[in-house]
Amino acid sequence: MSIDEIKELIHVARDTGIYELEVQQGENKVRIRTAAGPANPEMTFPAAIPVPVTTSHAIPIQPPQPQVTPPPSEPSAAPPASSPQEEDKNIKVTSPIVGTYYDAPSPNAPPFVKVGDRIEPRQVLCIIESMKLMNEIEAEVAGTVVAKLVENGRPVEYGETLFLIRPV
Amino acid sequence: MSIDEIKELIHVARDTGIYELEVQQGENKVRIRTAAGPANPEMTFPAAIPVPVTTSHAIPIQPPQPQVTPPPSEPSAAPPASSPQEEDKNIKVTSPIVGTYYDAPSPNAPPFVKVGDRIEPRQVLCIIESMKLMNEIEAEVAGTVVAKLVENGRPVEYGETLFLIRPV
Amino acid sequence: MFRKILIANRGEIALRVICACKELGIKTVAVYSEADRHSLHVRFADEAICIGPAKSSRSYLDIPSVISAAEITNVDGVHPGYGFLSENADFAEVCELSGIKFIGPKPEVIRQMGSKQRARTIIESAGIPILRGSRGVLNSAEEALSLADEIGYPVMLKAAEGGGGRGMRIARCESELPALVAQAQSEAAAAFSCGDVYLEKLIEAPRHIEFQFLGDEHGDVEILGERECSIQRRHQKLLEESPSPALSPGLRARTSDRLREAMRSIGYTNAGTVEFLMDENGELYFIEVNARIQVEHPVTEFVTGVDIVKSQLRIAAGEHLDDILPRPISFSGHAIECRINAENPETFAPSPGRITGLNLPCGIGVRVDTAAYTDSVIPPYYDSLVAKLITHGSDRDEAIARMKRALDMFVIEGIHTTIPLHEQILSSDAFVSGRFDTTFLTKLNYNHNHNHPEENHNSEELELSRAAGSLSHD
Amino acid sequence: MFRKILIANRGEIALRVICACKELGIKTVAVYSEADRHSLHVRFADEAICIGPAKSSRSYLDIPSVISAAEITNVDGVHPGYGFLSENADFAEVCELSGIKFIGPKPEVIRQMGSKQRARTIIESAGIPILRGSRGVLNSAEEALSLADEIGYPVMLKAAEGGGGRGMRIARCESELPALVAQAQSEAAAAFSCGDVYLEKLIEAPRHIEFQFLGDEHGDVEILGERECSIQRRHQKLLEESPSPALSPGLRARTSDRLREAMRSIGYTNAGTVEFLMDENGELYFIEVNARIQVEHPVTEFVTGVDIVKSQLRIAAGEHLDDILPRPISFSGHAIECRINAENPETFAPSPGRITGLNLPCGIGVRVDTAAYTDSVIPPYYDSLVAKLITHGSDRDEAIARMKRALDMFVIEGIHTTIPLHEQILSSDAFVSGRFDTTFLTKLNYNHNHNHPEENHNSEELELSRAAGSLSHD
Repeated sequence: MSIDEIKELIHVARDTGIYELEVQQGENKVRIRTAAGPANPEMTFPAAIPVPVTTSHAIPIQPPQPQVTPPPSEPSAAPPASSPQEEDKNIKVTSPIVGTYYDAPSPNAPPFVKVGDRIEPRQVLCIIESMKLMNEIEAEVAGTVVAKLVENGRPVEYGETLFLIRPV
Repeated sequence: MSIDEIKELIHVARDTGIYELEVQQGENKVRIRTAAGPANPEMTFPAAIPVPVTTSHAIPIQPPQPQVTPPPSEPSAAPPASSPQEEDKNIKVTSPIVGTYYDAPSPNAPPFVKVGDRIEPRQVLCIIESMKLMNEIEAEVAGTVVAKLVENGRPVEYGETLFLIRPV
Repeated sequence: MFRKILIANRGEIALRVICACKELGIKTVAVYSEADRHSLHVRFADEAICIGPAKSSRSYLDIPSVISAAEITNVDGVHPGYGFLSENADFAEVCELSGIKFIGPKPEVIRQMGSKQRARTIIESAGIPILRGSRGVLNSAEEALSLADEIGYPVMLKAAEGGGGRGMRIARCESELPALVAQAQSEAAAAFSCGDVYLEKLIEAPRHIEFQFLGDEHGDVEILGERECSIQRRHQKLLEESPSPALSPGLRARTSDRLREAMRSIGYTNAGTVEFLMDENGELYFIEVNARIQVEHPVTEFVTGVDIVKSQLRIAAGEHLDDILPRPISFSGHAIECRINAENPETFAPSPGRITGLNLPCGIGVRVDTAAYTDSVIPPYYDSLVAKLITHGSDRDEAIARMKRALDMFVIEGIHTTIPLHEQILSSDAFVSGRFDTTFLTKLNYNHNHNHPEENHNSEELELSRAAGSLSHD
Repeated sequence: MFRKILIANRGEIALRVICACKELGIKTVAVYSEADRHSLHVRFADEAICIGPAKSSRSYLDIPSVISAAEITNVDGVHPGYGFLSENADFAEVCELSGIKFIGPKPEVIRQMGSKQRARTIIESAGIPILRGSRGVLNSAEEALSLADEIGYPVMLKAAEGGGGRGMRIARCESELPALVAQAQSEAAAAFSCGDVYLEKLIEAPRHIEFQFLGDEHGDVEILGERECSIQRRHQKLLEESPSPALSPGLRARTSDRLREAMRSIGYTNAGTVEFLMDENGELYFIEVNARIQVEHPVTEFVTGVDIVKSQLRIAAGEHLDDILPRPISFSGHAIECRINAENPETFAPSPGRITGLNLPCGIGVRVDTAAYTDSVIPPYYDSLVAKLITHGSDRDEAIARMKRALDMFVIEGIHTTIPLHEQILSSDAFVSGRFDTTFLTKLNYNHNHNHPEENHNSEELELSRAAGSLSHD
């Protein structure tokens, strides 16, 4: 890596406000720490075990892609693969409560929505059961269902992402 | 990496205000930490108390300018004030043992050397008394005494800087 | 024994319960708000569930969220810690209805103890002195005058529904009482939508002393000695110790015997604390019962060797005290706890933020209960407790010396803490001599900050904060 | 009492002495090598002096540098810790000549204890069994044969000047003994420039048990019970506990009584440890005396409540044991220490480096002695001890459960440590049952790593390391 390249990295590191940058190319290594300090709380100590620990390290109830930001680049259940640019526009629907996720009004009924469905505001997307109460979760925007992230019957925690919606 | 390249990195590091830069190229490695320290130097631990703690935080035996790198810009006892460029060329004479510093062979004798004196290799600069033994400290190079950093009769620790010598 | 429990709390007490569960082979479920995602209780529990946003009313205090979390993780018990839902009888009831064991007293006992008047009646009937005062709400100024005449001035007027000093007045003589009753009633009405006030004898400079006890589910109760909690600031305990330097062996034994009977008679189960004021003659007067584990339980653990939190779990699992405790309890040495809060030590302003550097004191006779680590964040949403530092020594002098060296080696950078305040307390003659009361800290602050006049120089507030030592909330 | 002492050590033990001094109001001077500039003992001492470069022979082991540092800081005592100069009689002598109190036994006692033959003679005359063997150096193979015939095979040949397995041979029968004597002699001559060997009865799978004692400067000696130290790897203790699961109360009392007499008779002052091997019949055989504080002293402190390091200082200041100790010593519960080393837990290769993340376990019954902090560096120049984790419980089961949860909550990132190894040890049936000996770890390793054949599967080395449990250097 040339000095000019290193200089460029330093400037980028500073301007983006990141805390630490480490680049290794074979035997060569560059590490830059900015004055900012750890801007990203996930980079330090308990971070060692960051997302996995805090939300899923031993949690049987954990969904496949918990707390992902930005959204997973290719949700397994999403046929209309979207480019990164498109994904940025997707809206996450998260669970407002702790409970059990159901994607249909009853065990034998068809699901409220399927991937690819066009949805309207206030349309019911799923039910979260909490303390024997069935709470309907409604869409807030019009759009298309890009991904369903939780399996039917699985527990979800507060703030967990349930759907990705591409708004229209 | 050439000295010029390293100097350039140092300047970039300082000017961009980053905290730390580490560059490794094969066996060679450069690490730069800016004086600023991480954001607020007094807030980190134990870097908080780096030089001060380890050598002088409560040490009555401490000399006025311990372990200084680079050398103090204007040693109080140094009439031939030197520019920063000149200072870089100065050589530090450090104490090889723990003991008490004496600048003369006996209480009433004149000092071995004075600031401004021209000295030769193997010339005695001072005595460090350790366990009742008088250890003569000799010059290793020819040059001029730029600064005497320890008062007569004061204790010194291992590695403490005693003299600055401008070599010829 | 439990298979898996949910811990409905955060911070050091959640971690404390996790420790006890690990030692007993019980799996744990942590719940956390979005602000606590990187907390150690989340890391060290076997499972962790986010139950809501930072605001505790929508997370740690939200009963449906906590119960849902318990249901989806299929736990067989819930430990409430202290604060939050720990003394919420409704929560305990919902737990039982959901088939989840609440690790604490029965809901009806929590409810009884939550009503000061009912608790007073129970305790009084066991032969324990209570502060003399009105049997209930004052009906008129005339009633107040005749009562005050009977029990003697000064007396204290308190809002029946209140707390925190609102609706409180001190009357020192007959002439000022009627006006103060009116003031207290209107202030209480404005603050709590209920103008009811009652009257109590005022102890001017009390000590605050509390007794720890455990009751099993088979009618057995044991008293684990007392704690001295007089070092407070604005009803907030800062430093506790056991034993109390002020309690005679005779009074300790007599009070313990009566408390054992009282708690047995009401069917109290699990851990609890009975709080007293001590007057200048060394007499104890009952104030209230705290139906939960207390912040300061470690000082009792240090002097008795009893693991109180493990005892809570074993009691809730149906074990007998005889199998849990060494009987009789043996007391050894002296223990002190300093609460290290994220606060400015002079102004007591909260100091939340990131801990940028941390060195926990270690070594002989030192215990630290904390959820802090380097780079952890003390959020602004919850209480300011960062760590409890507890020391034990063969006597009070050694416990003090050990606490001083532990404070000296406790480094917390990035936030303000009460460490310097504790250093002042431990070096003061009054503390070292053991002769102090709940006014101690006001005087200490005054002495050290008399160049910086503070709001607590307001004389009325001073008196109230002094007299209200009784109201310390844990 | 001392006004100011110098601590001629580093790491956790230097910090341990600083703690004791702070509690006694004694000022401290730390000495440090250039590698330890940012160490906590430097930070927490009142003064600190750099005495040399990283290499310990030029810093911590360099008597003139240490004495000079003591002189220029004007201390009145020196605490040597363990290792380094702690059992160097010359150093102790120079201290006394310089008018500085050496906090340890008198130089002549250190010298006596350093000579195994002299120590054996003293101990034997007090009625304590020693391992049977030659009275000194073997003069001929014939002498070896007749001695082995008398005490029974197997026997062990050891280099008089040696250590670390060099010059050691095990003879199982008469026919192989003469050749092994010759081998041992020539190996010893090559390794130590001295071909002297001696012969001892071999205990095949001994337990390693040691007694802690204190002696004051007025002829009084007290025994503080024993420690079980059989969990070792290559003569390196890894886990210690007190009391030993193998010692009967009768043998404990008998051995204590005789040791008290023996140490009194030689005028032993300050702290010391007597090491024994226990054979399969539960009999104890003396090996050696360690004339200093030991790494594992905290387990004794936990079960007796005695602060051994403070006792050392008070003894050296001339106090009487009667004023220092509760008599009789009362023992309570069970304590275990795990040495957390910077080592690969499988290969035991050292793992120096920077600690990038650290969470110390906290809470009830847990003690940590460490000089580590987040971002501290374990240098490659000294021993690999990072922390001592000690737990106490009301019985052995509780101490084990507590240790397991503490290990679980002990996070050290950036270097390898022995934490996973300790977790294996504590979960093994042999350990939990209490039925184990110094071969324990060899077997444990074998079981867990039999896919990864290691050098210690060499059968001769195995036997030597097993038999040489006796030689553990602290």
